[in-house]
Amino acid sequence: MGEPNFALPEAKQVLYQPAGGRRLFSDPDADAAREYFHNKSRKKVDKTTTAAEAVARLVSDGDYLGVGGFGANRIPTAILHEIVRQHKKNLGLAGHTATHDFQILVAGRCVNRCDVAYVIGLEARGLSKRARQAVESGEIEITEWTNAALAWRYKAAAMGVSFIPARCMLGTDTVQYSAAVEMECPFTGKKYLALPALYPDVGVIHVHRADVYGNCQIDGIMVSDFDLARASKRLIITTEQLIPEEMIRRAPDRTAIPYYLVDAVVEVPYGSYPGNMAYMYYSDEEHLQEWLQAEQDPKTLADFIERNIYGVPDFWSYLMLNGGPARLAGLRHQETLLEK
Amino acid sequence: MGEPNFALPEAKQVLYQPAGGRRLFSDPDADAAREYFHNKSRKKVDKTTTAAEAVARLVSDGDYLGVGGFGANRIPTAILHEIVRQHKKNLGLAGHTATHDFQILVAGRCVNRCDVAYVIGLEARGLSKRARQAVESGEIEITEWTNAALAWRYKAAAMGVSFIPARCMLGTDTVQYSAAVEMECPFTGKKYLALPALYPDVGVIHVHRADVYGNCQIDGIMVSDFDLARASKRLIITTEQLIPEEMIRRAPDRTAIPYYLVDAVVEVPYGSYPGNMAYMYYSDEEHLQEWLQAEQDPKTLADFIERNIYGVPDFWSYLMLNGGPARLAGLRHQETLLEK
Amino acid sequence: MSYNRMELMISLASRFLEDESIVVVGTGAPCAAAMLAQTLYAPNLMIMFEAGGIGPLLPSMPISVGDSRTFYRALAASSMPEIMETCQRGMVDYTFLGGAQIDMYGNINSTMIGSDYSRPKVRFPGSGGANDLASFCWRTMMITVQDARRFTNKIDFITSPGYLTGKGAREAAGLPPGSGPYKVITDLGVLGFDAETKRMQVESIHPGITREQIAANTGFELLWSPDLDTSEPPTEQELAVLREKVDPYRYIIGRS
Amino acid sequence: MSYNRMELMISLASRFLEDESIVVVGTGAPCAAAMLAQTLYAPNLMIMFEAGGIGPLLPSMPISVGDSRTFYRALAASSMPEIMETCQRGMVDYTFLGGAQIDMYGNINSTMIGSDYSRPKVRFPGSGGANDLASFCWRTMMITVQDARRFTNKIDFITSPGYLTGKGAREAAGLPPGSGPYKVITDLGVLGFDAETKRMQVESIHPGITREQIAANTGFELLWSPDLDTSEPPTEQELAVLREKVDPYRYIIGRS
Repeated sequence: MGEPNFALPEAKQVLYQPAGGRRLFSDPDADAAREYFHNKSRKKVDKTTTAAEAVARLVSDGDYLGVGGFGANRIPTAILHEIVRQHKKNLGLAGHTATHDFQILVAGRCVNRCDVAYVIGLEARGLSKRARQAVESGEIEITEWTNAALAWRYKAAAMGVSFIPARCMLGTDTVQYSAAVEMECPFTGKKYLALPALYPDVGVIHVHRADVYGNCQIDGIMVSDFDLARASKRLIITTEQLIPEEMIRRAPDRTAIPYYLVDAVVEVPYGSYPGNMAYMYYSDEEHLQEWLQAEQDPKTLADFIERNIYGVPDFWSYLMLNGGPARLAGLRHQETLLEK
Repeated sequence: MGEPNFALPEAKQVLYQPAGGRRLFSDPDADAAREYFHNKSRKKVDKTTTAAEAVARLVSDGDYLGVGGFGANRIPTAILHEIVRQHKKNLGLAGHTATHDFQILVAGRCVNRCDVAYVIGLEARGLSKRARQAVESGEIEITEWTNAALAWRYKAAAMGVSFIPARCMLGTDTVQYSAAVEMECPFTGKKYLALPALYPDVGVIHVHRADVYGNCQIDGIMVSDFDLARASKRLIITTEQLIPEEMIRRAPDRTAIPYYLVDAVVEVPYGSYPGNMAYMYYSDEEHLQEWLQAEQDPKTLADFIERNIYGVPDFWSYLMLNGGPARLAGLRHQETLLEK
Repeated sequence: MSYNRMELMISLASRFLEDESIVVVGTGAPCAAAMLAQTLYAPNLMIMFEAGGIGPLLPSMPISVGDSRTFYRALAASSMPEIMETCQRGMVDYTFLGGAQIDMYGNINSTMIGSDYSRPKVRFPGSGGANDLASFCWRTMMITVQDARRFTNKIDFITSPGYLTGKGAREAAGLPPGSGPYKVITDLGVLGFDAETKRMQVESIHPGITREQIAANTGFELLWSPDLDTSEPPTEQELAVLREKVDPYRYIIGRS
Repeated sequence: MSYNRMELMISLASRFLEDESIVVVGTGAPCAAAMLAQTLYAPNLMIMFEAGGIGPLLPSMPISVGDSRTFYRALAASSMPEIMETCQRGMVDYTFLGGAQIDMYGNINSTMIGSDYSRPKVRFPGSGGANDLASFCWRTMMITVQDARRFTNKIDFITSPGYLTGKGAREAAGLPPGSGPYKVITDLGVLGFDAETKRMQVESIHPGITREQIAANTGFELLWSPDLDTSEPPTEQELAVLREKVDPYRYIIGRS
């Protein structure tokens, strides 16, 4: 086999063409983010706190939010409820398959803008009437993306660059309602889409295990949380269980999120309920259907949210209200296939 | 906190300026790679074979090689020796901290071009006289990069895009002797360096455990092997141990390399020797010093390579030649701190 | 043996999946078709889910493409970027999409109905991973009921790319060459795409369905394959596997 | 208590590392300085190695930045991209570089000696991760012996960026603002960089060393800090920790 030769490109003028006219909801500038990260504390201290304190301290009206997991799988429900309970307003959201998480936040009217890949639907469960109404009415301003585009926008931020090239969205209306830019590859001259880095003001991720400093282990799929954790300016962790640092040090290649990224650690057993938590408990489909049903009428929804969120002091009360230990045991057995 | 607004860029002409005049040794085109991957077999079959057969079948003269691990840590020594033993010629190499691996290949005069981040040196062990001579004499053509640049060039290929932006190398002579292109961010207008995707013809990676299909587990640091495995058109795996598929399925989040990337699996206990294998055995510093000493004179080097590579039929014979079980036991105890 | 239209569509879809290939599926009918294919035709068909599941031994129908069933005893539990990058790299052979509208070039709408984007008559979830999969995977398939509202060239929003405006349009737009729509399996027939024009073309008509019915239920002019065929109905074996193994609770096959 | 120049340089370097900061180090003196700092001054100094080690409990001096000591009982065993991206993102405060030549703006050569790139008099390993770390980390430090050949403006190859041609040059080149050379610790003194001109400036002179000696061992004109000081020699405590804990086999401190 001969040895191929690949000519270097000549210097050339190329066109950067905005492909979509929609609004960019967050600053992609890597230098602005570097300034923030420069001043971010690297203190390795006990960061355990309550959901109420974490949300009060770390989430402000107008912030842009990135939520970990995948819709109704490994989601930080306790923090989402607390954001509603504290009446946070005008939040931006990355709609990277945001299903039950989106449903919770719109029930509280907390969101006014959203980078949408997938919202409104709950996958095979059906559509959220309230979420659909919030988007159709214009209550929430939308810019269109895709799951890969949002995943890569997180990745660009995690890498510390302000953009990243991709080959999706091209040629469709999706790109025309995005904020992406068409460009070309400096080496091949082929058309690419430039995606802007996405640095959320606040990231919220639920994990299987964390120590008090915020070193985290996640079992099963990571979805986009590896990059979300690194892209987020502030990061709130909820964990099924607090573990000693010693357990982190015994398996360092299992550390998905190191402590210096983390601003708060909240221990929340069953913290993904009514969502699924891999290897621990399955999603509570009855409760999710109850929620979808309650949305059929604004009054019943208001009562439902009053009862499940505003009316309870914390997440544990919400668990007790919806079946408590017996129900949770059933979900554990479903997850481990002891029950179908 | 108010809600910021980030104006979209206008359409504009920008300049792509080649920052370095050196040669690109591999094709960055993502479509050419897609065509290759389109035709790559997805057969889930027993891929176990010998180092000799794997090299004979999968490595051709002129191929571009990517070697896993980090210089003298978790390196696929058996395959490197076999490439020398089979007198492969005119290979390209990614010099992504290539230390003992580079030393082996230049001893066999197998390499004629190299993307250099770090070669010649063996870190704290000193410099390889033979490697230095091979580079100084022009025997090996060089293009300059950095460790991050080569890691990201693998990542671009693994992502399936022909380039990726970075902020290193700028302003230095390193970039002037590279094949990178200066460009600007479509969103911030700031200067970035575009790195071309690096798709090796052949990747070679040593792992802790693999099943016969090529599903692999790696303990400790990954270095750049996650992306190298995905960027490589053909992939040879050597493994300390073959394990049943069942063990892969019991811990799917530990699978670093899935079978469909892999073309050959070779079981090679102590396969990183004389390099370090995390949690198993430490590097054989005496043997590495012996090698560096042998290089002081071409004749002694020729004898050394004759004895250790050409003169032995396989890797096991090489291990026996250099102390065998007793030596390996010592290295195991060093690694586990039973001996200092 | 009697069967319903969902059982028919799933059985037909399963026959198009070659062994030793890789498919990314969602929940529902596509997942059922892939599971059926694995059981009868393609034992080494590798199933991926966009949230990260790779090669699971599916114990039951997942309700989410990210739930724990999608990586139950899997070969790998990875991530969204890993799956999407594997697709963009060119390693994924098939995918299945759904949608509210599809036009004669296989462009799909799963975003909105209406003429004003900012005030849609009906808003749908959006692309999710659909646009990505339609852009990257070699062969895109669709399982859907067929009617003139759904099969229309007056598509309100192109969420995911088919052949866009015809031959060469994907490449001109910057999408990877050689990829695109492959089969559309409906309750009336199986439709492919003409190699020259990239327009939708009827390849087989289901038993008991007439050519006129298909035309009447399509909002644009269809091409007809020169070797137009009658669809092979589900075999007893296919129905047995579907009903007993793949979907015993009739989550999907109970829908029609 | 007597000490050698290596012990002096390592002790001085260790005092510049603030607690609760993050440093990427290589093997040798920088690693020793970081370990010394952890023991005496900065218990929560977080050490990273470019191949992926994060926060290890170093049992001994690593011989490679990728060997298993670099992630022994670590907080994370990650990857090269993870470390480099953490640096590029702006999370890493300090790094240490070595080199064959350094100029008055702190630009470093670790690639080659000679005037013809294609036929170098002497070829060195090259950047490795040095250029990356010098580009991304907030404060770059160097531990080196000082002589006029090494400290020269006739630098044959700029491998890693210092302040390039002076104030604003890094930013103009596209490098992240606010980063750059911080301290150069030699066997003669401690050198910093003037805020205005970004030129190398002597901040302290080691005991027994004269201003003339430093000038004579520098190939370019040095600036002298207005509050020029005498370096504080290693304390007994520093020497004890260095000799008994950090480097008992004198791998590094035995070199001078």
